[in-house]
Amino acid sequence: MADLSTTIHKLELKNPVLTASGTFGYGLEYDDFLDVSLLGGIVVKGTTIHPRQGNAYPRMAETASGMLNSVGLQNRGARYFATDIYPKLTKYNTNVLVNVSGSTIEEYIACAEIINELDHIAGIELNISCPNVKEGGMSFGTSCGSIENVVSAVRKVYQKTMIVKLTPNVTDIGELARAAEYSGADSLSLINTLLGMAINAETRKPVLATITGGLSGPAIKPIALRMVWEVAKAVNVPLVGMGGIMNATDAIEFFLAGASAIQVGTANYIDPTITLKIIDGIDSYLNYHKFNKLSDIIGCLQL
Amino acid sequence: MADLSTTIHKLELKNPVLTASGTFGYGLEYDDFLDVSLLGGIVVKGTTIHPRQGNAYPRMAETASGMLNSVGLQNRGARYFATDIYPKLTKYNTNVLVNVSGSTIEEYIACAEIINELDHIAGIELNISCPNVKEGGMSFGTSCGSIENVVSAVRKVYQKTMIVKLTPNVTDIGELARAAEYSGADSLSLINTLLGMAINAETRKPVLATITGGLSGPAIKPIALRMVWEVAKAVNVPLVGMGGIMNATDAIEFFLAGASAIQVGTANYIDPTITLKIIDGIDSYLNYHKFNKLSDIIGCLQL
Amino acid sequence: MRKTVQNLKVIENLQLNDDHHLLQLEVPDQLETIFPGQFANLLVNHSPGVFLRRPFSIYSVDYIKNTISVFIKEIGEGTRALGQTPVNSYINSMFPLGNSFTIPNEPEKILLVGGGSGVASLMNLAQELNKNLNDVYILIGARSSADLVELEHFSQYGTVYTTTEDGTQGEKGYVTNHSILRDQFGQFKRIYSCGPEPMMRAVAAKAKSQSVFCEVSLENTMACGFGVCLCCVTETIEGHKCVCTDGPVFNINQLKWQI
Amino acid sequence: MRKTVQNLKVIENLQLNDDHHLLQLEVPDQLETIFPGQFANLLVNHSPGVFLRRPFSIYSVDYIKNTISVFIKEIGEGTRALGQTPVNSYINSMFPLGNSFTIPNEPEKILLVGGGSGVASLMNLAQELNKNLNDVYILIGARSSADLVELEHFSQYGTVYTTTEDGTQGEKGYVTNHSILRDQFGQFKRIYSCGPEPMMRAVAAKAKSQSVFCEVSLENTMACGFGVCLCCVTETIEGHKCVCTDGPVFNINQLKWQI
Ligand SMILES: Cc1cc2nc3c(=O)[nH]c(=O)nc-3n(C[C@H](O)[C@H](O)[C@H](O)COP(=O)(O)OP(=O)(O)OC[C@H]3O[C@@H](n4cnc5c(N)ncnc54)[C@H](O)[C@@H]3O)c2cc1C
Ligand SMILES: Cc1cc2nc3c(=O)[nH]c(=O)nc-3n(C[C@H](O)[C@H](O)[C@H](O)COP(=O)(O)OP(=O)(O)OC[C@H]3O[C@@H](n4cnc5c(N)ncnc54)[C@H](O)[C@@H]3O)c2cc1C
Ligand SMILES: Cc1cc2nc3c(=O)[nH]c(=O)nc-3n(C[C@H](O)[C@H](O)[C@H](O)COP(=O)(O)O)c2cc1C
Ligand SMILES: Cc1cc2nc3c(=O)[nH]c(=O)nc-3n(C[C@H](O)[C@H](O)[C@H](O)COP(=O)(O)O)c2cc1C
Ligand code: FES
Ligand code: FES
Repeated sequence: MADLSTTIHKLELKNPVLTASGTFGYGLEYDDFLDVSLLGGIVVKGTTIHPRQGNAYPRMAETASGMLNSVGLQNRGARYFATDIYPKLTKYNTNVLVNVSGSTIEEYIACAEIINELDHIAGIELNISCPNVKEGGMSFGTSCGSIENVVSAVRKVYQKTMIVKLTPNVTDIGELARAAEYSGADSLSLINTLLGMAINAETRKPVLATITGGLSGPAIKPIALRMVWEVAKAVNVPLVGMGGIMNATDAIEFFLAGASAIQVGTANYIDPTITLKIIDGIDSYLNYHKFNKLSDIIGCLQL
Repeated sequence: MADLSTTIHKLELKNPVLTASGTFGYGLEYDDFLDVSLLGGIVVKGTTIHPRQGNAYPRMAETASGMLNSVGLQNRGARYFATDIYPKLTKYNTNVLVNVSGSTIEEYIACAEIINELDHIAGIELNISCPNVKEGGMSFGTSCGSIENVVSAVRKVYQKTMIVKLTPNVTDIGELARAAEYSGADSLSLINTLLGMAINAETRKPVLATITGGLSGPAIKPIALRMVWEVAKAVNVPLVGMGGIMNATDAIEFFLAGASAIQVGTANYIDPTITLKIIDGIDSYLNYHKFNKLSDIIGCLQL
Repeated sequence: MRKTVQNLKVIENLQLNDDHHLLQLEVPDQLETIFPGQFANLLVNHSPGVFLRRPFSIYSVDYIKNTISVFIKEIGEGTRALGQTPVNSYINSMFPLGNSFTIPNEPEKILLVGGGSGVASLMNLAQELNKNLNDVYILIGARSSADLVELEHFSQYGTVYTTTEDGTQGEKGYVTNHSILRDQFGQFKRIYSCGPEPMMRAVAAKAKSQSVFCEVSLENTMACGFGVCLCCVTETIEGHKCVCTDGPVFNINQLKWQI
Repeated sequence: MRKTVQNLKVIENLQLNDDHHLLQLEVPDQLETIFPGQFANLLVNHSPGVFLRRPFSIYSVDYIKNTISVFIKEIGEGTRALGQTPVNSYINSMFPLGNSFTIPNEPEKILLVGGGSGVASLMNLAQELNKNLNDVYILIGARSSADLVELEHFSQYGTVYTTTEDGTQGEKGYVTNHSILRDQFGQFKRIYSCGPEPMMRAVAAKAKSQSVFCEVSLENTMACGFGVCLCCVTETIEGHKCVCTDGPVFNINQLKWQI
């Protein structure tokens, strides 16, 4: 058994496998399938200060090796989370992080303040990259100025680990990563979904009610890997890589590109126990290649 | 038989199916497989003023529903093209376009000037979106200013149809499309490949000699469709859509999103006769849905 | 029973007609109660065009043989691949998922209305209702007589009526025009329906107008099937609800259908 | 013959050992001459992880039965799927592709050196050389005796020597250490080689040092197989050349190998 532990700023993870926001509910939905406490951590569903109904149905389109979604941050709001959901999560013996979103900087702040009060929440992932909401979301993540505004504002009210989640829908992700680091991010996670679209040729209508949606799954892995590698060169904070990870080999590729931990997203839908298989597979890889610890391969792509 | 004809500026195409640069050689390589003259047109390999050896091997990585390439515009130069290749292409009874690239604006101009002399070449596709060259290429296509410089400079020396090919590796493709239109593009084609990366976990090395490469194939279709739709809203010039088109249904989706013609790229590798099947399939679709002509569905996505 | 993911062995694959298959799947673990209306989410192997699982109602359960059956209508790459799974190979299955139809406490006179592959979720229901001594009537519509499959099976549990669009069997026309809905509707205490949405809406409108209890089973597109992706929502009087966990069965009074 | 894309029927699938298969494929159109060294690019169905075609040398040609054979070593998803193609199903094949080995005008004493799946491109060559009355010697290396397949077939066309890394058959060690390369190398007028690149480089170095004519068959990764993607290039004295059209066979003097 290799040493799989890793760190994201002050967070100690027993292993580098987290779950991606929006793909793992609150963990509870997986209790039938696996022991959530075995994971390095979970990032719960995107949370906003006010309850949100999300977008109209249909919200999903299958694509080649991937899927589009346009859920639009449906959630019952930070207060409901704190009173009704959070108490159920304290049973988990692992890091629980909350993905925080908002339409205005004030909303981000208000949401982060509520989460800041919850002892058992190890950190937040600041979602400035949701492509499925009309206001805020991704628009905060596509320019250095707006990144600086929202990240530094939340930094003031949130003391624990703050990961900033970047959008891939940009010309130069390295530059935006530097803006987030400079504004106080303890870590960066990437990538959120790529803006895409599906059309039903028979009905001649968009498949999604919102016309466009976010692309996830193995289709985007090459883009995600490239961006992790670019951002790793641009910043010094630890990175959490994701985008199309389906198995341990995919995860290893992200570590080599420079990620200190990874998140598994869409793959959870297809195999709800995939995270445990990935943890095992990473261990096998390290043993087979005679590495004692995960940190031996982080960022160790041989050029 | 429905009327499949379409126009791109002054170009009359008998059908909307073109082949994407870099995936159809000079057409000649396909003579064994199909009658190239049956196509709406072909766009030949990326051509530069000086011969280029391209990048080192390996130049290809297979990915989920796609592939990465880092060919890097290997070609024997515009003069060799004009003297040795061009004469063989005059046999084709269809539109032959040349994909023009360069490291500096002067190189673009010099290359376009040579092509401008070739009677049987119907137009050029200005490639400001190649992700696989160190200088020029995509860097011309990621800011409005540089697009304006290169497009307006080539416009001055090139009289026939000039299509400008956009890169998807940008934050706001609509804005860049407007810059190209404003600078004199007769048409826009999109998308070129998405910048991606592949890693071999066993060797812990990048798969490509250049580390990163361009992603093509069905994996990128949702992104391509979204961009065609966005650009269709932003400009008035006709669009040539591409990205992951594998069959007639995919092509129809691009027409609905707003493309007046489409290009087939990577699919040609898997089935060299695919373009003819796509032409037939478009005809069947129009007949089945009782449209008399292709133009009835261009941009007719029902919202 | 709690949700599981297991490899189930195909022990029978009955081709019912051109494009309908009935697969009997052997469950390695001891089955616990599966309720009528619940579904399974099946993994499709060897299909390059299929990325996500595909949901199918649990058509019937055999607790003695420890099997579940699914009824598959081939409409695309995924259903085609699953429908053609050879006997003795395995299908990775996530089940049981979703809620279930409400079974009355006392025997009642009940009408089931199904169309297309929607009939699949009614078989297990018919069986259960019959076991509880309800007086069950089953109305099934199809394009043509060739598409009316499993009628014998249904008739073990109730009285079967049919319609076909081409008139090749039963009454001619849509299921929603069947005379039983016109003439005898008032006699039914409950209506359960599953099939194309326009059909269910028509049935629901009828039920609502006569204040008859009515449950419908929805088939929204799903990514996960167990309540985490929030892609499968339907509008209810309490806001968006997931068809995969709050449904697939909804009382029509919960839905925001304009009927 | 000119390049074609056809569905070829698998009329025989011979499992040679754990992971090697020999597929005989029936060609509907009349075969014209296929030269030794040419290859086919095969489409893989039903494999979600495989997007592009997979190239395989044409192992042998039967102009009477109008078949070609391919020898498949399973190393990944594509080769596994192809190796397990059932008899009577079809494989969409693009062929013949690439150039070919140079056949001497007069009979000569010739050595073929193959390793791994590289032996596949040597069978058709051995047969052709034998037909032209050359004096053919075939040296084949493998990990272990179980991996040495088709030796009987080869021995119809020449004298076969073997090496295994574990010493279970022939001389122990790498093929490049075989005594024939040490003791009798000077006797050969030509060397043809196909196999792992380090092996071919060692053979090429030996040939170069003694100025013996030597051709090698390369296996670069390919996207198209017919000269349009420019992904498969190798460095030659005339710059980048495509392995799929200018090769797969190269005279070692053309290559920029540091040997
Ligand atoms: C809870 C539930 C229970 C179901 N039970 C059964 C069952 O018992 N038997 C059965 O045969 N089918 C059932 N279905 C439908 C079945 O899941 C779909 O037919 C299947 O997912 C289609 O997969 P495919 O790959 O063959 O088609 P695809 O290639 O994915 O789709 C083919 C075409 O059908 C359309 N389509 C796909 N799924 C749906 C859908 N759910 N509703 C409307 N249009 C759709 C697509 O838009 C496309 O145009 C059920 C669905 C749900 C949600
Ligand atoms: C001209 C030519 C002729 C060939 N002839 C034969 C033949 O007759 N018989 C035969 O069995 N094979 C032959 N090959 C090799 C064969 O094409 C590959 O084994 C096959 O493409 C692998 O596909 P896969 O999906 O099984 O493996 P993948 O899953 O694609 O790859 C598995 C692993 O093998 C590596 N790999 C894949 N292809 C190659 C390669 N060409 N060289 C080195 N490493 C590679 C990959 O990087 C990966 O690590 C030939 C290749 C070429 C180019
Ligand atoms: C249905 C769905 C919902 C998602 N919701 C969120 C969300 O609320 N917040 C967020 O930051 N990312 C969200 N994501 C993005 C994922 O967390 C992840 O960044 C993305 O899916 C890429 O990873 P993957 O390819 O492994 O799925 C969502 C993704 C999906 C598919
Ligand atoms: C191997 C390869 C080489 C390419 N070379 C060029 C090129 O020279 N010029 C260019 O504009 N685009 C080039 N492209 C991009 C294609 O023309 C096309 O924009 C892209 O592949 C997306 O379409 P597809 O998904 O249908 O392949 C190349 C693509 C591939 C795969
Ligand atoms: S399908 Fe994912 S929540 Fe219902
Ligand atoms: S494989 Fe495409 S040029 Fe050789």
